[in-house]
Amino acid sequence: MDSLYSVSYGISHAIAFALGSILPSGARAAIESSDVVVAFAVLIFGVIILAATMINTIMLIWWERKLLGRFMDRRAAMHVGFAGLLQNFADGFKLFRKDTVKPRDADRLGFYFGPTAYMITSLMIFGILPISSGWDTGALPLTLLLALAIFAFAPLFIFVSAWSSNNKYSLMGGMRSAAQMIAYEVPLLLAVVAVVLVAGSFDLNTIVYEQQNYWFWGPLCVALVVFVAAMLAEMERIPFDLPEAEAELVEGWNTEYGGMFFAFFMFTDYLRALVGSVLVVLLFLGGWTLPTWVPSAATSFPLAGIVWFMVKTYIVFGLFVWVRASLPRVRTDQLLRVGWNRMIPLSLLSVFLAALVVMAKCLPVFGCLPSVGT
Amino acid sequence: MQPDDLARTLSPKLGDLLLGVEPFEGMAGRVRFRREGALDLFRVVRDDLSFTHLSMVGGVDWVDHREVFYVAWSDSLRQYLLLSTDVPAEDPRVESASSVWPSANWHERETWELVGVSFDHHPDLRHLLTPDGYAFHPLLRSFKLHEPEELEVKSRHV
Amino acid sequence: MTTPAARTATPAPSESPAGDLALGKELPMADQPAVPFVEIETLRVKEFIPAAKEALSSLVAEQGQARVIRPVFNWAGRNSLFPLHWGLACCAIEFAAGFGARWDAERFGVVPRSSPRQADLMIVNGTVTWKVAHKLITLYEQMAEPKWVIAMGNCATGGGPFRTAYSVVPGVDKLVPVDVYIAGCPPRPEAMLDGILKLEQLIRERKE
Amino acid sequence: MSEMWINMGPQHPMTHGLWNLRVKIDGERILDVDPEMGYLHRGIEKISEDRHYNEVVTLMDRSCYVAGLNWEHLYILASEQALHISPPERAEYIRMMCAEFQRIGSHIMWYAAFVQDIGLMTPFLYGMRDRDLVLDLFQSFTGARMTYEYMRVGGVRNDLPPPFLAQARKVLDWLVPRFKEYDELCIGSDIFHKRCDNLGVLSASECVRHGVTGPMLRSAGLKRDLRKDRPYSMYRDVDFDVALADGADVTGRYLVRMEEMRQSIRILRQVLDWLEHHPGPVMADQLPRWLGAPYAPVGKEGYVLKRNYAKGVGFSSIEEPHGEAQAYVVNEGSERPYRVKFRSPVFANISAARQYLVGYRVADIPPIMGSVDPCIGEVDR
Repeated sequence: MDSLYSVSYGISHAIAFALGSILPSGARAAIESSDVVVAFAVLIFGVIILAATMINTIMLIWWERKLLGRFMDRRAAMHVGFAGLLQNFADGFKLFRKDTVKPRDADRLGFYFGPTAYMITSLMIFGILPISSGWDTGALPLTLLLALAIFAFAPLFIFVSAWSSNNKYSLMGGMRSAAQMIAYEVPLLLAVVAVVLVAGSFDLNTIVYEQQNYWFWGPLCVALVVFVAAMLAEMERIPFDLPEAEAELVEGWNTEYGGMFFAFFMFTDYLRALVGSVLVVLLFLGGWTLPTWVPSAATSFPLAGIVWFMVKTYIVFGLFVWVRASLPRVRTDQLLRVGWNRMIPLSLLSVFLAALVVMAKCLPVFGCLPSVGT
Repeated sequence: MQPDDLARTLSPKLGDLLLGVEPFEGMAGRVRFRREGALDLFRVVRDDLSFTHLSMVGGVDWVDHREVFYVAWSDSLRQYLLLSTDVPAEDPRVESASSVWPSANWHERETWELVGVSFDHHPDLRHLLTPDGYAFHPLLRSFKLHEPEELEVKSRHV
Repeated sequence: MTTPAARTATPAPSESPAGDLALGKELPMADQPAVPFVEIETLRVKEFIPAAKEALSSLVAEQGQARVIRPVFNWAGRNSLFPLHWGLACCAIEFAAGFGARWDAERFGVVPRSSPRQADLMIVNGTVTWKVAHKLITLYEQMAEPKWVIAMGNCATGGGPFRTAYSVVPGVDKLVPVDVYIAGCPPRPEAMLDGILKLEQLIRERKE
Repeated sequence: MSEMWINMGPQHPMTHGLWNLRVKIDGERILDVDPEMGYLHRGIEKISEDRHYNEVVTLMDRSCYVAGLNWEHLYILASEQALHISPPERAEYIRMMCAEFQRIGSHIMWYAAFVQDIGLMTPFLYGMRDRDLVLDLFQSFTGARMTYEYMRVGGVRNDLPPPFLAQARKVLDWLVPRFKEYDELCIGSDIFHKRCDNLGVLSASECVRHGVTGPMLRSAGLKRDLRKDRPYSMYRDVDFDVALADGADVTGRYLVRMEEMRQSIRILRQVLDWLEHHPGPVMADQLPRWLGAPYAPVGKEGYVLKRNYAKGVGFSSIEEPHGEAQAYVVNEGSERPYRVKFRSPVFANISAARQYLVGYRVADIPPIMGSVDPCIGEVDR
């Protein structure tokens, strides 16, 4: 498959010429100018990404509900659409119509700005995540770093919306959320450093190419464990879902939100879960590639890369759901203690192991492990 | 422990504040006492007779007077003991047991608001089950409940 | 500055300055309008926006709502009823059992939410006492529109076995408007699900 | 954050009922608590004065809605003492069977609610699934899932249907491995121990001082179980152990309750065997006819049956799933009880909340209060 950008450029180009043929010559020249076409192409690119992301996120919610239902010996959503496929669309439309009540003493700007910015920043990540071989989106050399930087915005916006809700439960949830996300940002990044060391690049495409012969989960298993644990904390899922711990803080930092803004929060939570799963697949599970022993028929059909990538992502997310279904929640102080005292040493160890892997690649004993990229 | 044993232990310490010890099925006995001797009796019962656990405090409205009863349990004797005292309806008050048994706290609050017996030196005599400022004592015999028919009529006119 | 009286662009010239002086008021400057021009324009724009909004929304209401928007939102609203997660008395246990493995109310998109802001449906599952009455009303008011109430069980419907008691509200419909009543003491989980489906039917027929 | 009071309740996922825990916190630390009860005060004691003895049973089911049969048992024992009636032996055994099955049902319900408090989602569903099996058994001989109205003064309403015993044994056989599964999900998890060990500690002496009973007391290592210490019904004839734990913490309470369920199964197997081999009447012969009188509104002349029956005071005390429940029934010779007073174990257990909550964190409130197993119906009555 061609790059997504070139596809959208093609569409934009076609539209421009179609329009140009029916317009007077002065307007035609303006429309067919490369700037306008490029601008249109970027817009179409954005729309495609947005639509794909939204549909995938909603499917992810469905996948979680059904999977959770199976773990719990019941059948979850069943009656809206086939096997409840339309359930989340119904939820979304309902929340769209529902009133948003702003508490009297809430801060107006923060109350509305927080959830909106939270969603928008999380959506931005998908502009730069490649999901198959041709998908070099903008071809930045530092995509991984940029994705993680945008990912780290979230505690700020959560805290803003929690603070401006003027609710004690929201405030406590926001505090916990900020503390937790900041504490787990460090091991997350250190685990990524291990991957970057071995791959030799911050570009996600290159990282995936590096994994064509061996996926990184084997040599970097420590980094994988640290990354998944830190990602669970960043995604605020059980066992680390303290900020919205239902038992003590009613709904955590989104207690005061209803209607569309609550939908933003709910949607973005799953969006971040999708980002987490995608990053695990990209960094450790070989992205859209398959092991070499797989017959080529499995990888040669059209869109094979995207299909395998989605399959891996959903399986990884299924593992997160499994964790959610079987573990209790930890306490804030325990979480932070684990974060600072265990996770950071472990992630440093993973960096050390990554350095060993890099050395081993070039040791004459092992022979240079073949690598494709760089 | 039998009622006679109880009387033998209690009467020298309490004198005429003890009105009598009667047998009671399933218990060590029923001790009747004057309300002036409440605290002395509680201390003797807890310390000398080892009834360390106060289970229940309750009240009965006998129209002309009210009765307050206490049920205590002894872990060593494995027996219950019933203590009861009568208070006049005009001046329904008795000394609080919560200094001897802290567990009496809530039971006395409940008895105060439902039966209307006030407890002196209670640490925290607030409404527990009824809303703050509730003016009635529902478990008095003079407090009548609505009849279903009556209620129908009322709601029809509301 | 911009009092409602000043909204008219021409300030009313006072008929008799002496009379105003007598009343101790300031004399208005004759050659200077009370409201600067820019402010008037801003005011016009400000008035235009709500008017345009109204016109647009009425257009949308007339054209689109009846055919597309309303049916879709109606479908969405009736298929994702989030009840408020709270338990009053006995019926709360059957309410919980309804979310258990055997009945699994989530099949119908019913997911309890703990915050009243996110709830569409208040299931009054138990006896309502006068002490909790005002909290119940507060919770109902905290819920965002559109919202529905189901009175689950005899106590919420009419006081049940406690209707004669001094502390019990004889029916929650004395406090909040009720859409569906479920009989039973307590109703079985099937009955609760049936009540929810009845409510769905109600919403479908109401065509909101 | 400075010190502030927060209201947990009456609508809060932690409460499992209708009450309000006012908590004074500094950051995440609890400085003071003040439980506010009475949101479910339905005046059961007052209504009972207007009802016939057997009609009060209806209110007992609703009094504690997860342990209805235990409360029926409690009330019936006290009123039989007050009315000087003794039931046949088979009725006593059936009551004991009801009480033990209800204990299992109540403890499973507790388990389902408690695991949700520490964030476990799946066992809630497992608990509800297995509890429904116990309720199905009740339904087969009482006709109801939760509010049974099964026991009567002088016996029980009806005998067990023929297929009941086999069905009950099947349920018991199903439950035994399930309890193992429950344990694997909780005790087998490190996070559970991290959350629950040394949490909500209330030593045995403090328990006694504050009137705390039941699993909370036994988790502190004090061996007090009224079924052993003051046997009522036929508990003298069955063989079982008192569940004990040490630590006096949330884990201890969990262990005690799980062990109690196993002991209940042990009791039930003996009782079911006895019931199989000893058919007989389930209602006493010599009952006053007015015990079955229909409901007559108070104040209607001619309806009120004034009979001079032997007066008496009845007192009973049973080991309810939540602790030690007591009933005090005054019989003044009419067909209605003159005064009924109940002692709810949860009432006393919650009243000591300050002793076992202060000093812990906000996140600890749900597991600690969950381990108390609050059933607000019986607290507020």
